[in-house]
Formats: sequence, structure tokens, C-alpha cells
Amino acid sequence: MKMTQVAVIGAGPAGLAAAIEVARAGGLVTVIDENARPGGQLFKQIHKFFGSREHRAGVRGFHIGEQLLAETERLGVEVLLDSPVYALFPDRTVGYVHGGREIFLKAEKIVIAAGAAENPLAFPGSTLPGVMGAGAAQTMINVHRVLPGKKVLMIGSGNVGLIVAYQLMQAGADVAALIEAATQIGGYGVHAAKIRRAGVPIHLSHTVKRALGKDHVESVEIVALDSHWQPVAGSEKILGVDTVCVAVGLTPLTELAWLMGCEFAFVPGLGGHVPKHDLNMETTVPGVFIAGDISGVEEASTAMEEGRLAGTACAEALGLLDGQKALELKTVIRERMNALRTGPFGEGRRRAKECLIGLSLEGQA
Amino acid sequence: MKSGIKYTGIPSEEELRASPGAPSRERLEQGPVAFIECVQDIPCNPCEEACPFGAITVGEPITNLPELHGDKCTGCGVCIAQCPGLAIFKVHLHYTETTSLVEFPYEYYPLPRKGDRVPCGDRQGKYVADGRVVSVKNAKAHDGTAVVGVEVPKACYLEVRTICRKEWSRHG
Amino acid sequence: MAENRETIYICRCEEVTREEIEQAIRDGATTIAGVKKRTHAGMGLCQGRTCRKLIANMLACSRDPANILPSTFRPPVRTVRIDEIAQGDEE
Amino acid sequence: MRVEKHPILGDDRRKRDAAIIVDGDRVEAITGEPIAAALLAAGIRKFRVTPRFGSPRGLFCGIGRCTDCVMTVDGRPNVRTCVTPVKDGMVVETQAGLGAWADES
Repeated sequence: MKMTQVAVIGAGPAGLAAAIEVARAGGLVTVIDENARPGGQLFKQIHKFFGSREHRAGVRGFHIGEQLLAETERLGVEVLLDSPVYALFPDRTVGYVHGGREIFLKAEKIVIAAGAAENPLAFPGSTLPGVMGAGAAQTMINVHRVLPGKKVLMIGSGNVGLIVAYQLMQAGADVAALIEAATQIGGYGVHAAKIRRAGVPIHLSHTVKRALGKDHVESVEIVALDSHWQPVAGSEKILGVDTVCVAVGLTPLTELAWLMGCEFAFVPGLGGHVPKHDLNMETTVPGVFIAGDISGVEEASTAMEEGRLAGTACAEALGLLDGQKALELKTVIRERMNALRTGPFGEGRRRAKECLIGLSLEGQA
Repeated sequence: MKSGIKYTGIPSEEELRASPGAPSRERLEQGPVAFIECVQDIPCNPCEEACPFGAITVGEPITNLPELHGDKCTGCGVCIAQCPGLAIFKVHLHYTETTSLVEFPYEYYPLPRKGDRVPCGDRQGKYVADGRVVSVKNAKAHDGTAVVGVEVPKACYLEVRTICRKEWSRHG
Repeated sequence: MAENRETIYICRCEEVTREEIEQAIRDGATTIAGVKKRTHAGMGLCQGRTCRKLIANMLACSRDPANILPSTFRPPVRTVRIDEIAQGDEE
Repeated sequence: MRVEKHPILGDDRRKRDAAIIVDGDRVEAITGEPIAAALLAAGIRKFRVTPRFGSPRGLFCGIGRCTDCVMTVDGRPNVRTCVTPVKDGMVVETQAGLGAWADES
């Protein structure tokens, strides 16, 4: 059996940031990821990030990914790829598969940074080839450099829908429209403004009625919704598109935390059931930490800060950092994190997080 | 239909008027100036650091709207490519007797070239007028965000914000 | 409702329709596991990874979503080949 | 269709160094890219037909979770094409239903 001090599950922004903090403090850390490449979703994010200098604002996501990888390499962090973690055991043993065989890794601390998955949307025709997650399309155009289709309908006006619509056009596709069931745009206005300038209409209070086609999407029918979310008869419109991208939110990938017996709280603002955690990102199971989207769906910038927090807390718990030094580091990280959780978009998440952490502290008392 | 960025994805006239990032009419008369169309309190401040003259302030918290100080802004336009939201433009109202110059960020392929005649569009991508490309800045520091300057008829300096990409590529 | 006449698949793997899930809920299913037992939704190749959320949303029409827990997770929670984990750790 | 030119990512300089056989036809590909990417680049969108109703399926989640994109690869059914890298000479077949192992037939 392999041994390590800290096992980090997931080599996305949260996991890599956590590993970097542990390694910086002199700890032995192993990152395990099911994908062929590290970086999680950062390498498909080709837009410039928001925030301020300390959040690497103005830097494109994939460059941030490159920086994180360079840092893990410099610190000698072990990153195991093509290694899906399929089980966690109560004695903090990680079961993963690599190269066609099962391997067990025993760790003193575990950081679960498994990320999130896109929510599906079911409608007539939603199983036709050409209907896909916006994230799937984004991976195809920006990582694999292949267009999934020529003309696209985007469903969902959150930042994912707005950004992927823009990036589809950057890759050479045509976006026929973006529709949103709610009465206002969910994501940042500046992202919406970019696609409007490119001539893409945004239809609010609209949903998809069905996708049509024999072997793949050939057209899609959209319909307006009234104030009770009911389709308005006669408002149907057919759009000639070959691709429908679905961007209707994300759900944290929490299976491993359930397996470990972590207590959960239901917080709709964070994507549903999320493991309770304290200010150090530690769950109700001692020695098991979480970071990133699994602890509530947010953005890569906050995921990295949560990872740093979890990594620092692990290092402290292992005695690699003294209490004073750890507190200093964690205070700086929390300040950076809170700066991102302000304003009309961030405040809801901050309140949801506070509620989640409040719930956890209550449980401990 | 409701207007405003939350409903249309386009900042309304009222939102722009109320925004501390939009230059005054007097300032526009005086020469080239940045035009910041950032009207939501999002956590972001690279524009503040981008300006070498201290003409943009965001301060704390970083969700504050950027404020443009018209007296300090020289209209150099270096802030345009630094805005992650692509929400900063530059307007030179009296470029010539009859034309204005508008600079905007542009991240599509292919880039226009200096001297090209291009169909120019407004905030909803609708054709406004033909323009002449006078500059295409794409320094390494821009990291792919090119800044395109177009000379357009004076009447449309407040409207033109992009190139009508599809119409343009159709013309070859 | 007219749109119900067109098939909507909730479980993409086992091709379980919205009507079949609705019937299971009428028949008394109150949990994701209950729906699974009655319809096979979530028993296909992806093991409910895609339909879980949709079924939870449908159950939430009659119950508080906070009380709709995901069905029990057991290893393997990722797609792995059985021969890979049957072989064991030989290191 | 491949994205050859890109305003942010630049030109795609990767060589089409591999070929896979898809239902008997040769399809150009790039070693290491997901099979699904090579298929989409060649305009192939239907990857399989379902067991119950025989309806077409293709790429859906793109991260190896939904299993909608599975095909029979080198005689092995239910291979997730969105996360399985191309190797030169791979034989890829549209999968019918749950598929069959090459040595089962």
C-alpha cells in the first residue's frame, strides 16, 4: 500500500492550490485525478478572470492553469493522472484505479476537490446527438479544438451560458440565440454585453419546447413562458440550429464525501446537498477536507482560495506550520476570498456559505 | 420590454448616464477619452491598475464601479485590453471635422487590417455605419484582446461599439 | 398537457420516460431509490449520474427538496472496469 | 470541423498523425485527442443507437460521466469516446444497444 501525508482528490484549481500549500509547508502530498491532464476545467476557460491582482485578475483561465502546474512541478508535488478514485474508506485509505489495476493509498489527511457536473435538462429531443452540456462544447472548442456544430442555441444565461456562447463564436460557430427561463439575465452583464454586440439575441422568459431531427439536431422549437412559467400558446418559434447547448447550473460531485460519512446540508444557493464544513474547510469527519465546487458551486478564483485554505489547514493539523503562522496565512486567504464574495452576485454566495459554515459549527457545539 | 443590462445585456442610457465610468459631454468635447461601460457591482479592478495616469479608481471594496477622472484621462486607451469584461471603449468625438474615432476590444478571428472598410455595429450588433479601420493594436501584453480603432461619421460616436463581424466576413 | 405526448427521457441510459417516473411517484415512490426500484431509472451504464438531479427535481414537486437525499452511494463511485478493481492491489 | 485558427489560442499546429477506422471508413485524427473529438472533426455526430428504442446518441457531457457517447472500440463495447484517447489504427464502431464483445459473436 502507498502512503502519503495528504491525498488530494482532483487536480483542478482547488485541488492543485491545496497541494501547493501543503508542499510549500514541507508536507508530502499526492494529487489523484481521473483525467489524462491536470488542471480540471481551467484549460477550457480562455477568458480573462475577474477579481484583483492577487486573484490573478485579467489573466486567462488556461494561463492560470499553466501557472498552477508549473508551481506544483517546482514543488515536486506528485500528480497521478488517469486515476479515477472510486472509493474512500473510513481509515482514510483512497482506492483508485490506474493502468488497469486497483491501488490503495493511505493518507493522514484527505482533501476532496472533485468539482461539479453540469445539470441536465430533459425535453422532447434532448437525447438527440447535438444536444449537449455547454461545458462539453467548451471542452471541444477550446481544449480539443473541434466545433461540435455550426449553429448553436444556448440555453441558460448564467456566466457559463454567456461565456460559452461567446467562445463558440470565437471558435467560428454561429450562435442563433440564447434563451433563459427566468425574467432576467443570470450572469454578469459584461458577458451578456459581449454576445449582444455580436448580434446574439437573448430571449428571457423562454424555454425549449423540443429539439427536432432524425439522427441529430436539425432545428429547435422555443416558446415564451408566462409569469406562471407556463408556455404561451402561439409564441413558438423554430430556429434552424444543429447544436443545442445546455447551461442550467452545476451540481457538486459529492459521492466521495457521502462515502466517508460526512454530514450534509441542503443549500440551494450552492447547488443542493453539500458537505458541511468549518472555516478551515474541514468536514464533520475529522481529517477530511473539501475545497472548490464540491463545497458549493462558485468560480475557479474562489475554488483556488478554498484549496489554499484547506491545504494550509492540513499542514497546520500535521504540525508542519505552527498555529501563529497558519493563522496569518489563513487570514490573508480568507480576506482574498471575501473580496470575491461581495456585490450583488457574490453576496448571495457569501450568505449561503455562512449559512453552511454556521450549520457545521452548530453541529460541533 | 424592460431595459437595462439585467434584461437586455445592454447598458441602458440611464445606466450609462448614472455610471461614474462614463465621461461627461464636456469631457468628450475636449478630446479622446475612455468610456467605461461597467454598470454592475462585480468584484473586479484591473482597470484601476491599468491606467498609468490614475484616471480610474475602484478602491475598496473591489465591487465598486470604476470611476473615470476625466481631467486625468489622456485617452491613451491602454485600459481597453486590460478589462476582463471587454467593457471599456475610447471615444474621440472630434477626430476630424466630420468623423469620430471609436476604439473597442475585439477578440475574433480574423482581425481587420488598418485601412479596411468595415461595417460598424452598435451594442446589439446592429449595423450603424461603415467605418475605416485606423488602428489595430494587439501587443503581447493584450494577451489576445486586440483593440481596433475605427473612424466613423460623427453622428454615431455614441452608438458604434464593434464590427458587424458576420456582414464583414461575407464581404470577404 | 399536450407536450407530455412527446417523449421526454429522464434516465438517458435506461430510456425511462417522464411519464414512467411520474407513475412511480403516484405509485408511492418518495425517494430516488424508490423511483429506481420501480422504473430502473439510474440503473444503466452511468449509474444515475445524469438523471439523479432530474428525479430529485420531480420528487421535489411533492416533497421538500432538502429531504430528498441521493440514493445510497457504494463503491465504485466512478466509472471503472470491474476487472480493474477485481484484480486487487498487488503493490 | 476543426478550429484551425483562433484569436486567443492561435493556430492549431498539431499534426494529423493518426488514422482511425470508423465503421469501415478511414478518419484522420490526432494521437491523444479523445475519439469523440476526432469523430466530431469528421462531422460524425451519431455514436450509437439505444437498446430500448433504437434512438441515436452522441456526445453529451464530455467528461466521462453520462456514458451517452459510448462506442465499440477495438472490439470492446461501452468505451467512453469523450475520455478515451485516439491511437493510430483504432477500430471504432457505432454501437447498437449494449454492444457485444468481439469474441462473443
